[in-house]
Order: sequence, then structure tokens, then C-alpha cells
Amino acid sequence: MLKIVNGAVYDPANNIDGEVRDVCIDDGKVVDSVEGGRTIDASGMIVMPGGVDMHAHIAGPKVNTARKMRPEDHRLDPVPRTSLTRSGVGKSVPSTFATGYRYAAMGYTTAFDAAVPPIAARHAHEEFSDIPVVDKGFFVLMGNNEYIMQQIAAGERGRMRDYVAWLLQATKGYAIKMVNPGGVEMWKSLGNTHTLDEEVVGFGVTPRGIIRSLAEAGMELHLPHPVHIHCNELGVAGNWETTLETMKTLDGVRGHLAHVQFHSYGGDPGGMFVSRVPELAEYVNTHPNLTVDVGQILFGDTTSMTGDGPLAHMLHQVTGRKWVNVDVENECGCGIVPIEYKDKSHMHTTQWAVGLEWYLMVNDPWRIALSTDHPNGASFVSYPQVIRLLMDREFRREAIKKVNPKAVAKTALPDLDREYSLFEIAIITRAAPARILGLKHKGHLGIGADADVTIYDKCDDAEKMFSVPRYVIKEGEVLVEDGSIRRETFGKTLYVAPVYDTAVEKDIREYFRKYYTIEFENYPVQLEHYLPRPREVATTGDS
Amino acid sequence: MTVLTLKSQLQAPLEAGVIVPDRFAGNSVAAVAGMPVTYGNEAACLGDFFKVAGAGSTEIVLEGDLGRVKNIAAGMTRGKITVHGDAGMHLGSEMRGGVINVYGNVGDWAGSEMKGGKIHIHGNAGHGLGGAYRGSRRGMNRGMIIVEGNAGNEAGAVMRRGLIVVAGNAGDFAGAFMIAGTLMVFGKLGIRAGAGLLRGTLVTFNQPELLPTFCYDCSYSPSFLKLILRDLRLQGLSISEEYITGCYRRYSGDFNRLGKGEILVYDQR
Amino acid sequence: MTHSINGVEIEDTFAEAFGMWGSRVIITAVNRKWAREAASKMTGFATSVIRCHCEGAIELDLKQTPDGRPGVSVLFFGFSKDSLAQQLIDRIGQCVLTCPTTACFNGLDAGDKVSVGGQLRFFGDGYQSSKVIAGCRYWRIPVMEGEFLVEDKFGVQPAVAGGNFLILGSDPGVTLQAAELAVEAMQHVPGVIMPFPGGIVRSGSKVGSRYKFLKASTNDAFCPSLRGVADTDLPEGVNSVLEIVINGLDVQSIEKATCEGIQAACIPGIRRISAGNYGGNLGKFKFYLQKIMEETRRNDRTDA
Amino acid sequence: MQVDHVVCAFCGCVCDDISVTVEGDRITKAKNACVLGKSWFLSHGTPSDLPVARIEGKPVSLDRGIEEAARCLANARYPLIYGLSSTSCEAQRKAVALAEVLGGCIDCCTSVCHGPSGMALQGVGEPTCTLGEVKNRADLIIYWGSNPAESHPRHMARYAVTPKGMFVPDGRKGRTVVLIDVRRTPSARAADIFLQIKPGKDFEVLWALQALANGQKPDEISIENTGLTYEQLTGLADRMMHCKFGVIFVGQGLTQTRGKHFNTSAVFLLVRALNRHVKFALIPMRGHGNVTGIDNVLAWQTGYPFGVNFSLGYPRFNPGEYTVVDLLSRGEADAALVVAADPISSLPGKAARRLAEIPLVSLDTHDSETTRSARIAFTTSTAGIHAEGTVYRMDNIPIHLRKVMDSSYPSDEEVLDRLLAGVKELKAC
Repeated sequence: MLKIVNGAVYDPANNIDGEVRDVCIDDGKVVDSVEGGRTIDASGMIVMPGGVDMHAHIAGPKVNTARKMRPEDHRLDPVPRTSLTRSGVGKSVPSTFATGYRYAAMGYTTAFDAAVPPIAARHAHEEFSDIPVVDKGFFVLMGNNEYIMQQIAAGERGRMRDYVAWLLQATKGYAIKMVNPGGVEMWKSLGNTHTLDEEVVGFGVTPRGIIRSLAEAGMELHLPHPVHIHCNELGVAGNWETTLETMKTLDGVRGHLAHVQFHSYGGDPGGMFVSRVPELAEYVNTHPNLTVDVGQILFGDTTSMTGDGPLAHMLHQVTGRKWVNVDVENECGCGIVPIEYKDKSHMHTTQWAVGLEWYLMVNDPWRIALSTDHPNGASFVSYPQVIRLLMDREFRREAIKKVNPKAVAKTALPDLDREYSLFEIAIITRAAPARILGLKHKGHLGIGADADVTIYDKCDDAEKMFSVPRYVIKEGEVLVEDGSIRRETFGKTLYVAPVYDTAVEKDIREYFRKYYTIEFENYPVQLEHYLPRPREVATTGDS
Repeated sequence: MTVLTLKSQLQAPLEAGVIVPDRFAGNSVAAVAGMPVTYGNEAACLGDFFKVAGAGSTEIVLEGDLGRVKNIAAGMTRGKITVHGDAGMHLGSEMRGGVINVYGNVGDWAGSEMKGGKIHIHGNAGHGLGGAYRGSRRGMNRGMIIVEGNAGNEAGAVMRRGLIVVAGNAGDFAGAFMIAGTLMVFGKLGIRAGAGLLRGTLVTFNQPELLPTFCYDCSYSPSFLKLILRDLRLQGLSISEEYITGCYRRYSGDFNRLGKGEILVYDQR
Repeated sequence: MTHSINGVEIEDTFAEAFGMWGSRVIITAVNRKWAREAASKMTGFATSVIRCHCEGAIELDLKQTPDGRPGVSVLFFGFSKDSLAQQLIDRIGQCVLTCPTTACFNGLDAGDKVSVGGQLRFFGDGYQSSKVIAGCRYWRIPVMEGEFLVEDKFGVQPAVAGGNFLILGSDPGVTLQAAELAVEAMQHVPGVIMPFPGGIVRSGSKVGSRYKFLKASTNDAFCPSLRGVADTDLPEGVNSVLEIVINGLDVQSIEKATCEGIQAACIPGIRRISAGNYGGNLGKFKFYLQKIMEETRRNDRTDA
Repeated sequence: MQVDHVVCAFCGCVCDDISVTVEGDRITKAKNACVLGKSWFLSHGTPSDLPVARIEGKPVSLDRGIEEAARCLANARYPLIYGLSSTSCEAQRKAVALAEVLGGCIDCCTSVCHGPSGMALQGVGEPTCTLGEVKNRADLIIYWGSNPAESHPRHMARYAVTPKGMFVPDGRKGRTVVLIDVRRTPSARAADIFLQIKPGKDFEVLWALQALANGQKPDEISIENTGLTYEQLTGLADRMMHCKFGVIFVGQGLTQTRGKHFNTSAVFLLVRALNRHVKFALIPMRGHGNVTGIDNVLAWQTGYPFGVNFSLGYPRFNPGEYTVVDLLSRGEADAALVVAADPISSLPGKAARRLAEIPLVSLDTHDSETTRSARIAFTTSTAGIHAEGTVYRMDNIPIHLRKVMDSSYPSDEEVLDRLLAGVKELKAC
């Protein structure tokens, strides 16, 4: 039992905006009142739900290959063991333990990996078992799944939907993820798609068809988070039209567009980027079925890792740096390249400004989530810096002075005066991502919510304040106090188990026999073995 | 001047990155002796292993068989370290300035990723001399290393700037993936020297076996080499006059990369 | 207080000199012939900054050079850092880069540096490469003969130009002889050059002219043939005047050179040593002849 | 009793289609398994008469063994944990935790097999794919310095050569198979083309092929020493640049011969260059059943795939410094724990001798030179026969091991967990 008293509470989901009130916790949940137990006096402090990261790359084969690839990065940031915590490394691709501790130390209590190949789902779960503190889940890559494409082409919509449900069950995943739908399949023969209406060679479908079909399937399966889309043409000048087309394709269907920053460029392919955020943000503002996260970039060296193989190859050719490509049978692929964002660079400055424009131009904070697409834009540990850029106009102006002046002048950023309030920050870092993900028990402090709470010392420097919370409470237990971890726990794994007609399994089994290299029977992830603390999120259909 | 004398033979590696003028300067004898080191997996003090004479200064003299002492002078920016005996791995790695003299042999990765200063090894060097740690984009980036004996494999690998001179032989893959800079080997080169050379210069005085991606250009007497060789004389190396005035066969490569590197081979004729 | 040397009067006047930017270029080659060849081409048409945009001449034959080959040093002076840099680029590019076997080095350890090799490198058309040796960057430019090596940056420093003295002689023969002796003596002084032909100028000038377009014109006060028609500064019996113009990297070098030159020029037949000035209003530096002679002599005695 | 879809954890192929017949307390059949797999199932599926724990060869209780082993390791100044390639990820995770608490080094068989492939990845990256991509798409298969017929007997039949795939409907007929090695191995029989290179010339050939893929002409004279003619070389390059999807399987003939990580880097760079023309990939032929797993476990827990040192309380990586052969040859390691490996019979003499000299704790399912030299030897059950667990195939695909029968021995995971507890108690942390 725990009582947090006298704190200014920011709980946007319950419309509480800085009101001084108590938060009571019992048995890991927020309750109406408690008798006894510890009391934390949060006078002069700010109380918020624990942060929710809805789009990051923190576990699974791609992240782990990036770890193997970057000893030079790890060397810069060793994380020593303590009597309570395991050692590891930080920087752009932190080890599992460091990932958990650093999220926790920043007041984040839930994080999702945005791209897991279904066949390697077991790997992601194994890593999850070694990521302390936070609750976690992952999205399952489906946008280039050959079985799905074949069913779409054959008009077998029902079978496709059943397969999607089966796949989510088999992988213990959380949502449908599309990465460059159709394009990654084309990359398996060195190609890519460039418009939504180009045929995916050998499969008789188009990216548009894949997007629409999977989005509908997600809705029909009542998934808490219907579809999570990494649009085609990431990082290419002129890609904003593809992004807009993707939005239009979702007409009337819920959909989340990931790291929109990387998809909002005008200009000619191969040429200089220009921002097209105004047009795209306006479309989002007027279409409530759409949500986005930003994928803010910050300057410095990081690791780009993506399910978008052709994109990684392009980055490799531009930067000349080491390059990993993995094509995954029947399902997807990935690419990894180290990248350094430079404030002198015209292109990188434009990207930086585009990200900030998104935050400042989407009117409804409930439909935009803070992300850096960790580690693609920057490490998740730099979220506090992003927060300050949004909350502090003067800080932003100073930052604008340090970047490429020609590039930033071509964006709307210097003219945007909006400042986020603490209430709005609480939305984009907690309440909104939880709501977008369909997590009813997260992102707020109402009765019955998970008792994941972060308490900050009030401070004018928002970056400082959000970097080092005073207390972090997870499931009712005080884990971080005065900036250090006080005990190690492991959070839960969030997954969905949508119902489907098991008749589909016969067909899938046959497909496995023909095209996979592992047995159908050995494919599904064993819940009891790989999810030490499972938590199924219901697919009830009231979303 | 601070003199450290090793008290007894070490069994396990001693991590002694504290032995660097930047750390010593201005400290008392007791403070120097109390500086933290790690012996194997145990935290310990410098004084547990060394007799310390003289307060901490920017001029340090080390005595004894320091073959298991790692990270001596790592990251050093100024001053002078003299080792009378062998030194362990990572000597002067990532150093930025100052001078290190070793009258003995040194372990692997001496001068790795160094960014300035000078290391003069009077004995042999191990592998990865002036090289790069795994995954790094750049090895040595400015500064000078002189080895009077032999060097191991991967001397000057991924080197970006600076000069490495090996008076004896060098192992395999000397100057591999070098970005720029100069590696000079007076003895024999191991196999596959200059593999992946982007720019930069390998100078050698014995005809090596060249990779198929190097191409013979000409025999000539490049002026810049005279400058380097004459400067080496000033550093105390004896350089024969023929090397300064003589001709070198130039091979350019590696054509699997930019191809702007060169291997210069002293022309005996 | 003597005002004469070997019976030659040292006029109580001063040479008026100007601030300029100076540089020293070292040229080496396979032998002295080719080093001097490049140097003399490079210093051609470099007598007066007014129309040549710089002033330059060979300073010394060098015993020690960076690459150990025979070499010479050349001093160059220009009105500004930028104009001097451009002259160095043009002249090294056209006269040293082109000359067989040469290499070209900076010879001045100065705080200010201008990019020379860094500009000339583009001649390499992408095949150029650089080397940093003992802290200096050099550019290697492939040429048909082999490879041209030139230092990336050259030092430039505030210097003095226009130091001078006038030799007033009884006839052209003896005056020329005296001037030659003076130049010969001065050539051993480091840090100075005498930029005019053979180090000697016969057409000393004054500021301005009666023509609007001409900024300098003949020094009529010292022209023997105008003794009758112009206001003359010539004593009786002077039938020929030659001037030695001295540019130096610093004041001391010019003083030393002036002293040595005057000493050597005071031979029988010379009537007077004078100096060119413009009343002291134009130049930053004044070299008083009598003072120089005395002080230098005093110093020489002390040294001995 | 027959158990289907059983996973063979013997080699990096990790075939998961084995039907195992259990009769009483032994395995009598392993249908679909290759000769190596059969032998593995049958020998590990046979009751052992080894004691669960021995100290200096004398049987002791498990508790006593744990107590002594924990003391032995906790007292060490530079302890080494080694092996781990033939055990489950669950056990490997415990081993890393133990290494951390000990402040020691942990290294795995990777460092003496495909460590150089890992180093190539760190240097230049890696264009690769899963084995199913090979099955479904590859029309050019190159085995380089690997001998699958003997080391991975089902590799060709199951993944790379004979199976019919989505875009290779004709199976074997749709593929060209090239074997490149320094000697004609039994794998040559299955290849369309065998190219014999002179020992120690792989790098030169790879380098020349890369030049051709880059549009450069390699020096003909230096090709002469490689064992290939210039025509053979250009023929191979031509084949590579004109296939639809090619793959090189990288063997220890490259990773463990002179040049090591440069040889693998040369393959990786060649494949990178080929990707300008056609889709091309490479896959290291990982040997032991879960050697890929320990790389993965180490990478996610510490950031580094092998040869990790914890002496400063955080992980550090430096092959040559913290790798098994180096630690032992230099006489630095002063105690060792060997799990599921037999380094005393496989490591170079000097390293093996040092290992035999120092206090040694071993965990293995059967007797070996290492267990016999160990001061404390534990006999453990076999992951994949007696215990569930996870292994990673050579292409990083994680596969869940099925349990086929019970064992009276504890699993590696269990023993390591108890050792961890024991060491923590002794070190008071």
C-alpha cells in the first residue's frame, strides 16, 4: 500500500491538470483510498502516470545484431553492475538490462518494440525476459508476409484475417506492423516499391491493397492497436505524397503512422529535403481515424535499424558505413547502418525541424505520441531533451541558432510559437500512447489503473526535470528513488490473443511444409516458457 | 619526477589506467600510492604493487616487468612516461599528447586510436599497434609511434592520420583498411599488407607480396619521403643516406576501395 | 661622431620605409642550378609592388633545406596578406610547380599563415594527396616528371619595404662599382632582399607627378641632368646616383644590411651617401643613416 | 513411444523434424536425423553411469560439488567461463550472470570457430538471410571452406541444395552449387563446380572476386599463385554477378586459417559488392547446436557476442585480450568453468595445458578429457532430450527444444543457477 500526497497531479485521461490531490495504491493498482502503508509526500512535486513508449526498437534479432555490430558504440557507455542491478552497456543499442533500467530511471514504465519478425518472436520474448522493470510488448511484421499477400491476391480476406490472428497468437505479439508494405518483398530481388499502386512482383498485390486489407483485418479482429504503419519510401525526398496516399488509403479505418518525421519530405527523389509537414499535419488534424508518432531526430551518432531493408541499403550507400541486411524467409527483412546526424547538415537539420513541426502542428495531442523511433532518430534517453524543445520556446530558439541556417529557414519551425504545457506533455508521453495502443489500464491514474507512477521534482528546466524523476513506481512498488534503482523487478509482457477460425491452420501447415524451414508445430511461442509474466490484453471490440 | 617500481611479479592483469601524467600531477606520494587500480577482479591501490618515489608529477618513470600492467598512459595528454622494462596492453591507447618511451617490449594495442603525442618503443610491439578497436571507424589519428624492434599483426589498421615506423618486421595486414597516414616498415612485411587501403602510404624496404588489387605505377624519388626520413634521423633513428636519396617503386591501390593509397617499395637497384 | 666613412659623407637624413607583409619561400631541387632557375623565374618582374603587385628576390643560397637537397630562399613582400598569398600561389604555381625536380617549402615561422599548397593542390585534379610531417601539412601533386611537393601553408608576417640609401658618385663608373660592392656585401645578410635588377635601382622616384594617372615619377632632385632646371639635392661633382632599395622581414635586418651596404659603398670617387624619403609623412619606418652606422659599429665592437 | 517434431541440437542446422522413438529409458530411433544427429540422440538418450558430481574424480553429492565449485570460482582472481555452445540459452543466461558476479571472463566456442565472422560483422556489417530464403530463392550456392557433407549432413538436403522453394520450384535442378576449398572434400560430390585453391590463398581469391564485382581488373600475375586460373576466377565472378539470388556459406576453412577475420571480412565485402548487381547473401556455417545462441545471449545481456570480461564490473570486449586461447596461453586465467565443451582436447597445446593446471569446474553430459581433468565435474542432462530450452540455428532463428524423456541429472541451467547462488553468497553480493 502506498499513498502519494500533496503532489500536483497531471492525469489528462481523467482531465486532471496539475490539481493537488492524493494518489492511492494497493495491490499494484490505483485505488480510491488506502489505510496504512508508506506515504510519499510529493509537496512541490509533479505526479504523472508512468511513461509509455509506443515505438522503439529494444529487443529481438535486429536489435541484437545491431548490438553485435557496434562494440565501438558500447565502449563509450559502460553500465556497471551494482548489488541490485546487472551490468551492461548503453548508448544507441543498450543491452537488455540497461534498457530496462534507463527507461525506469527516466520514468517510463511501458515500452513497445515496433518490429519483430514473426519467426524470431521467441527471440524477442527471450530478451524481454531480461529487460527489467518495464512492461513491454511488440508489433509483428506483416506488411511483406508472403502468405498474407497471397491471400489478399486470391481474395481470401477471411483466411487472411484468421492467419493474422493466428500469427499474433503464435508470436504472442501485440499488433500488426507494416514496414514498407510490398517494398521489402521486392528488396528480396534487389527492388523496392515507389508508389502505393505498383505491383509487388510475383504476388499480384499492391502496397495500397496490403495497407487497406491489414487495416481492415485489424479493425475486424478488434485489436486494441489496429495497425501500425511504417510507410513506403521512408527517407526519400518527395515521399510525403506516398504518406498522404497511405493516410487516404486508411479512409475511415483506424491506423497509426509511425515516425512520420521520416515520411514528410518534399523535393525531388535523390535531392534536397523540404518539409511538407503543414499539408500532412492538416490531413491528420482533420481525420480522427489517424494517429502518429514522430520519430524525432537529435544530433549525434546513433544506429539506424529498420525492417525496411532497401532503406538501410540506401543509407549505407549514402554514409559508406557498415551495413547489415537480413532477409527473413516468407515474412520480412531488416537492415542496420550506423548514422551520425550533424547539425551542420542541410538534410539532417531539415529532418530535425520536420520532427518538431509535427509536434507543433498537430492540434490534438491525443493523436500524436512522442518518439525518436529509438534508436533511429536518437536514443530514448533523449526524450527529456525533446520535451524541453516542445515546452520551452526560448530553448528552441537557441537550438535553432545552432543548426544549418539555410535549412531551418525553409521550414515553418522558426515561426512556430507553440509551447507544450505539462498537461500536454503528459498526453504525448503517456496518456495518448496508452490510448492509441488501446491500453485501458495504462497512461492514467484513475481507479483501477496500473499503479505505474512517476514523480518529478518541479524544475524550470524541463529536460533536467524529466531526466531524473524523484520516484518511479511500478505496479505499486517504489523502484527508483532519488535517481537510483532501489530494487529490480521484471514487468509484464503484453500480448493479444484474437479469436480465429482454426480451420485456417491446415492451410498454414501446408504452407509451412512448402516454404518454411521449421515445423509448423515448433513455430508458436510457448506462453508458459517465454512469457514469465504474461498479460493478455483483451480484443473486445469496443475501441 | 615520480618513480614507480614494481614490488613483485604480477600473476593477473593489473588495470592501471591511473598511471598517466594528467592524473599524477599535483598529487602527493600518498595520493599517488592510493590511486585505484584493479588487480584481476579486485579493487586495489597503486601502492599495493608499486613503490612510489617522488610526488605526482607529469614526468613518470616506471621500473620492473610491467608486462601484465594494462592501460599505462591511456588517454595521456601531456608530460612524459618512461618505462624501464616491458609494458602491458593498451600502452598509450587514445593518448592525445606527451611522450612515452619504453625500454622493453609492449603488449598489444599500443597507441590504439591515439590522437597525438609520441610513443617510442625500443623493443618489440604486439598486435594492433596504432590500430583500432573492433568496430571503430578509425585507428590512430595523429601522433607518432616508433618501434625499434618488430610489430605484430594489423599495425596501423584503419589508421586515419599520423606516422608509425617499425624498424624491424611487421606482421600480417599491416596498414589494413588504412584511411590515411604513413606506415613505414624497415624490415619485412607480413602478408596482405595494405589490404583495403583507402588513402595513405605504406613504405617498405623489402619487396612484399602484393594483393591483386594493387597496380605498379613507376619508380621515383618522392620528396615527402625525404622529409619523413630526415625527421626520423632527428628522432634518433639511423637512416641510411641511400634511403633518402634513392628511388622507390610505387604501387597504387587498393582498387577494391578508393584506390588512392600507395605502397612504396625501396628500389635496391 | 663621424659623419663620414672612408672620407665619404653620410648625410644626416633618413630612409623612409613602409609596412608590408613578407614571406619566405624555400625552393629545393636536384641541384643548385634548378633551384636557382625556379627562384629567378619566380622573382622575375617583382621589383616594385606598384606595378608588379609584389616585390621579391632571392635571399640566400641555403646550406640546410627541409629535404636535404640544394636550395635557395626567396623573400616576397606584398601590400596585404591576401595579395601576397595570391602572388605566392601564382608565382609558385607558374614558376616552381613547372620547374623540373623542385619542391617548395615555407621558410617563415610566423603566426599568420596563408594557404598556398592548399590552393595549388587542385592542379592534381583529385589525384593530389597530403602528408603531415613533423606537424606540417604538405601537398603531393602528381606531375609528368614525378611529383611536386609543396607546403600547405606559408607563414606571412608584417615586414618592412622600401629601406634604401643613395650612392652619389662622381661618375657613372665608380657609382656602379660602389653599388655593386654594396649589394655584394648585403647579400650575405639574412632576412633582406634588394628587389631591383642586380639589387640596384637607377630610377629612384618621388611621390606623384604632374600627370594625374601617374602616382610616382622620377626623383628630379637627384637627377644630375636636371641640376639646372629642378630643385636639386645633389652636391657639386656628383654626376651619377644609384639607389639600393632594401626590403626586410624586420627592422634589424634592414639596418644591418644598410650598414653593410654603405660600408662597402664608401669607396674613393663616392661623394656622399644619402637616402630617399618623403618628409617622413608617408612611411611608418625611418632609418637614420648616421644613427645606423654608429649603432651598428658600436654593436660590432661589442660583439668582437 | 514416438515423439515428433523433435529438435536436434547437435549442429548449427538445428533440424526440428526428428521423430524420436523412446523405449524405456533409452532412445532407440531418431527418424529423419542425419548420422551425427542419430548418434547424438542415441548416445545422449542412453542412461549414464557417471556420478552427478565428482571432486578430483571421486563421487560426491550435488550439494557438495556445488559448494566446492562455488568456492573454487569465488576465490579466483581472473576466472574464465568457457564453452556453452552445446547447451540451452536458459543455461547460457545463467552463465553470463555468473561471470558477472565473478568479475571474470566469459567466452564461448565462437572465439575458436566463427569469432572472425563476428569481427567481420563489426568491421563491415553483414548481408545475410535466413535459411528459408536460401531454400525459396537461391539459385547459386557457394560453400567456401566448409564441408557440409561431413559437418552439417542435412544442410544441403534441407536448406540449400535439393529442396524445392517458392522461386526455385525445380529444387536441385534450379540451383548451381559451387564448392571452394583447399582440398577435395566429400562435399565436392554434391557440387556442380569444385574449385581448389591453394592453402592460405582464400583472401587473395576473395579480394580478386570483389575487384571483378567492383568492375576492376585484378592483377593477373598475382592470381597465378592462388591455384585458380584467371578464367576460373572470372567465370566464378560472372556466375556470381548473373545469378538471381546467391549465397555463400562461410566455413572454418576461412575463419580459422591465416587471416581469420580478414578472410571473413573479404567474404562480407564481396557479398556487399555483389549486391550492386544481384541479391546476394552469406551465412556462417555455425558448428555446434547452440553456438549461435550464446552469441545472442551474450550480445543482449552485455552488448558483445563473445570474449567478454567483467573484471571492472561492466562488460568489456576485445578479441585477443579476453578470448579463451589468449587468456590461457598468457597464463592469466587462474580458475575456469567449462560448460558443455571439451577445450582440453580441442584447444591449442599451451592453452589446454594451462586449463589442466588451474582449478577447473566442468559441466557436461558425458565424460571428456575436460571433465576428467576437472577438479569438480558435474554430469548434467541434455538440453533437447531431457530438458526444454531454446537454441538458435546458424541463421539466428530461435527454436524451442522439446523434452523427450526424463533424466536423473540436473540441467546445466539448474547447476549454473545453484553455482550462481553459491558464489553470490561467498562474495556477499
